[in-house]
Amino acid sequence: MDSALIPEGAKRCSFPKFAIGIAIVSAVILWGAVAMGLIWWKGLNQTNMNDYYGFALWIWADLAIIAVGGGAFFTGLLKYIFKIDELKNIINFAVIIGFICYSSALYILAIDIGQPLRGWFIFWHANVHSMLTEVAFCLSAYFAVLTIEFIPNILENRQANKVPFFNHLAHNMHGVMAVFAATGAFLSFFHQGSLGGVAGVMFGRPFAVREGLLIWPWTFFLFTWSAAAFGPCFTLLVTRITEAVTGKKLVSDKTVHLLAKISGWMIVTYIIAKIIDTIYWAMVTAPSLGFTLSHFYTNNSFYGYWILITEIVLCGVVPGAILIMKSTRENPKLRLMAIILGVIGICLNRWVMVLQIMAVPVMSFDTWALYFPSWQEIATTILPIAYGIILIAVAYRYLPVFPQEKELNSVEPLTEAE
Amino acid sequence: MKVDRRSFLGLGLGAAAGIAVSPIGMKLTDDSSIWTQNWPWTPVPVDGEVSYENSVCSLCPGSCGISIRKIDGRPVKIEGLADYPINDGGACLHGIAGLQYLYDPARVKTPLKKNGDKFEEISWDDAIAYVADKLGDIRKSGAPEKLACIVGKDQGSVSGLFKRLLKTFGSSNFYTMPSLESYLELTAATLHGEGETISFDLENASFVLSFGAGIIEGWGSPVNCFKANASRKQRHAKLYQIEPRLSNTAANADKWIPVKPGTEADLALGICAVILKNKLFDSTATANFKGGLNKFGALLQKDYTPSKTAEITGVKASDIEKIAILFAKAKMPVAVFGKGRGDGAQSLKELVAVHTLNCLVGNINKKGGAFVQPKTNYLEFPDESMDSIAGKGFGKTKIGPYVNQLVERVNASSEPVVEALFVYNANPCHSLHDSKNAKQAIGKIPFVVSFSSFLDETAMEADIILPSHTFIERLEDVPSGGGLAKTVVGLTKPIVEPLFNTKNPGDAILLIAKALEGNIAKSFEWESYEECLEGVTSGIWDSLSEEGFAIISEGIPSGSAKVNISFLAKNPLTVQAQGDFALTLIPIDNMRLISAGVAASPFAIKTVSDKVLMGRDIVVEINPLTAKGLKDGGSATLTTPIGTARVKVNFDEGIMPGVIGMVEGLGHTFDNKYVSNKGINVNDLIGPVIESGSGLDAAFGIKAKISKA
Amino acid sequence: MKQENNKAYKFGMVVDLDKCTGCGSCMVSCMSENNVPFKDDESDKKKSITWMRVYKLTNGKAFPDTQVVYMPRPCQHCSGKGGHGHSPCVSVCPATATDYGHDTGIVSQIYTRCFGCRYCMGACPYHARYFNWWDPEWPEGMENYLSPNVSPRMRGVVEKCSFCYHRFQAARDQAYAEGNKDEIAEENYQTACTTACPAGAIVFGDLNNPAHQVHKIVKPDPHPDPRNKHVVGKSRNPKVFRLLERLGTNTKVYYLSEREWVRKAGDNYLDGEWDKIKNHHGAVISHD
Amino acid sequence: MFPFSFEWAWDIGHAVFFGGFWFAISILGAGMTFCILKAAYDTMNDSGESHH
Repeated sequence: MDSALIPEGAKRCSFPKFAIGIAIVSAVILWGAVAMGLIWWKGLNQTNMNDYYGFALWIWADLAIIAVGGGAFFTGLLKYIFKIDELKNIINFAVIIGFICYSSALYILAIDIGQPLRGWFIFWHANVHSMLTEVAFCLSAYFAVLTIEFIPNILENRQANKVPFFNHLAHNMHGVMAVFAATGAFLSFFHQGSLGGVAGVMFGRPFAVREGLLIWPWTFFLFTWSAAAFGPCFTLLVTRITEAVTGKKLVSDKTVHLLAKISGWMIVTYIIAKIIDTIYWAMVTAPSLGFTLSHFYTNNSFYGYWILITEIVLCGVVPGAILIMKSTRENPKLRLMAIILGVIGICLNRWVMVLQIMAVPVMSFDTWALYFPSWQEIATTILPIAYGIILIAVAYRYLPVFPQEKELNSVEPLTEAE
Repeated sequence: MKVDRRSFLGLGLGAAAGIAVSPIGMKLTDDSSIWTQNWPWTPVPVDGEVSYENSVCSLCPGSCGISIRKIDGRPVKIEGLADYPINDGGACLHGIAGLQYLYDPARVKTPLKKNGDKFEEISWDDAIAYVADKLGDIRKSGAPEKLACIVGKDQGSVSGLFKRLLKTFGSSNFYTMPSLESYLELTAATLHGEGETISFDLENASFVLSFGAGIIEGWGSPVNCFKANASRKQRHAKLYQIEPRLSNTAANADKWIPVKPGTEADLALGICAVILKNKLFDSTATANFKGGLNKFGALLQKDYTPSKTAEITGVKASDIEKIAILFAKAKMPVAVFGKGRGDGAQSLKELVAVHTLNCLVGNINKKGGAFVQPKTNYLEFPDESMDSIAGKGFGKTKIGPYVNQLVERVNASSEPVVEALFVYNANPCHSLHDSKNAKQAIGKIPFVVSFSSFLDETAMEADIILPSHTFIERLEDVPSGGGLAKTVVGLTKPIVEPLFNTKNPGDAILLIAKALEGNIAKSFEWESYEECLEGVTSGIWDSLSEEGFAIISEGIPSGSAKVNISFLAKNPLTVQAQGDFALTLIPIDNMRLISAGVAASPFAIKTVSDKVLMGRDIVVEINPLTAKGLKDGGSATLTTPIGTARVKVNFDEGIMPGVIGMVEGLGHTFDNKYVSNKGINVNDLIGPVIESGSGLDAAFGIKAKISKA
Repeated sequence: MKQENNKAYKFGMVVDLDKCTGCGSCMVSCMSENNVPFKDDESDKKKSITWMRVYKLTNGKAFPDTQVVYMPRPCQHCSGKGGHGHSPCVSVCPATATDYGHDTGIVSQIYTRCFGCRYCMGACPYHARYFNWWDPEWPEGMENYLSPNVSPRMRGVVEKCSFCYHRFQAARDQAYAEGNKDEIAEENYQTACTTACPAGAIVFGDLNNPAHQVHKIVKPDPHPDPRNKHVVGKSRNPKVFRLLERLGTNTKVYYLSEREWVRKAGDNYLDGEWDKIKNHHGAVISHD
Repeated sequence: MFPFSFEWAWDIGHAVFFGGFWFAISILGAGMTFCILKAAYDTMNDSGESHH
């Protein structure tokens, strides 16, 4: 019934089947929406946050999805600026994923602040010395870029494309996309970095604070670099999942290997920097403030050394190693494991840089504070995932997201599952 | 078809663009944020002209001078009154939070009459008529002594009026709740003779030996004590604190001497023994001793040698000797008694033993010592007119010496020993030991009249409530008390028009007396309480009304004091804790809570540590050594011979092994969600133990056991 | 960012922990002065608004050697590294809702500007900042005691101690009225906690004014700490210390104690560090 | 954010920050305007052709 909208020659499941899938996921969205309503109506007392945990699950989710959404700007940078043409096969999808991540981030910020209706004060009364201000400006500006990058793909929908104006618009936008991509890269560099800066500048928090370059603490650069390094992992992971769900090959191995390789080298370089930073912090920064490393990791079983080792070695060094070596990289199972570990690693890093900072006592007579989110927090944090699934499903069904889809699936005429 | 879609899309985009560029969005955004800055449900205090009024706080015996800041006549802040002879600017948290009592949700807004088990509002006229009618019947029945009265303290003109009403009615059954004031008088009476009282010159003492007196826990005149204690640093004066737990006073002291609960008296006698043995006493002072000093000395050398005392008290023999020498040799030593706030259960043996130290080292009526002088009375009531019934009834002996005996007798006897009871400025159903027992007694009395401002535990047992103004709304003379080295009478003034249909308790009494007619009415021939007050305080009224206070006595009293040691020479027994469990539960006086009288305010409760109150659970202190099988912060079941309670435990190295500490002043049950139904009332777990010889409830604690819940 | 007036106050506080009794008067005086709300359950101290909070410190020793001291903790009014006004919270607030008064040294909070991101709370190691998780509510009639000098806060914003800034404004107006523009008398500007303290443990005044009590006790060092260039205004009184001084927050609330373990508890030290510095602690190679 | 919102200051911090921001915004704006205008122009052109 919606066949007129489905890209030419592409095979998609029946509309009822599609509709049912969407309905199921929508139930999750509804759950999240209820929680969201409660939070807006009754206020943040609906959460388990407290005066020790001003930043909690939501801020972590924000940092994490922006980090994994970094695949969009980085792939764009490679494709349009460094002219790595091979990546045209995955750039559309990278953009869609980025769009989902950033729109989700904005939505989470909107429920996280105590006075949502005053949210625009961050722009109007901007304090340019605050990392958060930089985040807000660059993040929203970059979201505009993502929207712009997404539009042509939408206009390529079979029906939309019939409209000459849209047709031309899409064409022209492709023409100047390099400019947009460059701007996006510029903005991303700053807001990804500023998110790191948010922690790094807290000189009242020895667990977070870092020395740095000019006004930028080392975490600034580490966050940008890690987003560029692990973002592609997430792009590849979502691609892999989509392929699994649709039962189709959507991106050629050549492209995947290339992106995985780049990601691998980024991870390796990042993790070296991260290790140096950690050692310097543990040996110089923290001790100069009267703290030993053990103070941060030995009070309770949750925030133990394991978290540090897991983040850096298991979810950093290991995936990096797997992805830079041709043999392991081109082994589908190992590669999948590496990108999963990578995604976990970046999320764990963001968790530590938000929640462990709040948990560690600073005054000698203060106590550790542990926290577990309320169901409202969890529901609102899961909502974006459901929303992402729906957007991807719709995009995949009606838009020519994967240029290689036809050629990769021309051989076997099968009915695929969605 | 195609055209349609195209035009449709065009239209849609056009509309979207149109709205986007129009100022509507901006306007709405701006308006919405302005709305959040002026939410109608967030109050906006009205501004106005600022004025200040002085008064006196009567929440506790401290009687501090207060200054009330008002905006257009609306009181907004209570602060300590600078240069006031008692507190000179300082104030305690309860006084500062005083305005919360004015607007307390549990206030009684108009006279209430019990009908079945719920209260009904009635007019003052009906209420007074009703009370007079009931009392009239009792009087006609020829047993006027069956009217009893319990007041918070036996000081000031309002208590005086209650007392006068009882006397002219024909009853001597006038009782006061235990208070430091009464203990001071009893101790003085025992050692120095009737009519005397004791006070302590803490501001000048160079060595304070405190037997558990919570000098910064609300003991005596709290703010004055805070100041005296703080000045120690400049004066290089020392404070040694003797008690089973590291109270704030102990923590602030130069030395904390942990002692087994209830053995303070023995320790004091042990110290006396050392002083006598080593001839460290002041011979001119001991010349004033009679009643068998030698017998006393011999007794001490037999039963209270350092080693024996160490055995009993848990204080090292060497320390006992050290303390004795330090105390005796100090320039201006003073030994202070009255555990905690000094208004709880006390043993006369302990009070007398401690004060004997003062008598021995001869610091009586010396700078920095203990002052012994006649009770000051500034009130001059005209003679009552007594008729035969009054005379006969008043001649009958009291039911018992103290409230505890009253409660006992009422519960014991089958036919009512008390027909009617007045309760003013007291909450026996919460602050007496074994409060359930007290509640039962009050409930058993056929006709109970409460004069409370709040619907507290006792008021809820009453048959009729004649609500009083709070101290912010009323006129009253407020004499200082609690061992203060000087006597100051302050004047509490009405700062605001009464919020509700309440009266000054003084006026309520006048109305009742007039309604009772006859000799009673004749004894109350004042138009109003105000007129009465002016009359009975005529000696100091000018100073009261102009200065806001009058200093009755000040400085070091002249002359020495005779000391009659016979009470101790008879070697009275030391009171033991009830029960035979392994541990001892002791009440803790916490400055941020109130153990007697009104409950703590919402602000005060807010300041209470989560190591004392966690949610609805009371938290008890226990030494880790004693806490076998318990988890720090975990729940436990606490059992004593008279009750069981679910508590949370807090491992605290600052309490003696074998002792459990539970805070006083929680567990209120009236209708104020900010202060009620929090924790439990420690008096539900501790029963009275009557000391032979004094008749005092001397239960310093009770045996207890605790186990994982 | 330098907008320092020729006449700049630097208001600060020193608390004598040997005098403090932990009675709580300062907390309540602060609450009633500043229209701080209360809930039916305030026992969760991580959700309980107390601009002035009194901490209980112990020396960690076992019975009977245990010692306890109470430490009142208002907002520390940090002047930030080098004392340039970039306090941990001011420097991070995205909406300029909290600011450093270069003419007073007071860290302000604009409730109507704050949109509740809570970054400042994360940045403050003293937990001096509190969030309004709930709408403030008063029992019927009780809102009548609210003071017009301090606006009640709405749900969803951060609040904290202001050193009773409204009292500063009043004192300043009074000074103007009396014609001495740039001199506020010490006794004319005192915070609610200071005046309430029954033990007289709190002293408040202008750290820039040698005539003021607080200056006499603290003797702030006019030069940066040679051992840590970020630290300024270090006390030259060996008995005086600040909370977490090593972080370079440069608080203007000082603490005084004769007890060494208390002074040590004010900051974090590696093994052995304290013994090296404790003796010339504060009394650094005293300049001038 | 704008010279007329009162936190605005003509100092380095603001210059750098808002300089960068408005620069990026104007690029995006210009880019989109160009694309839309050109698309409109092209549309008109090929519709013109179809008439012939």
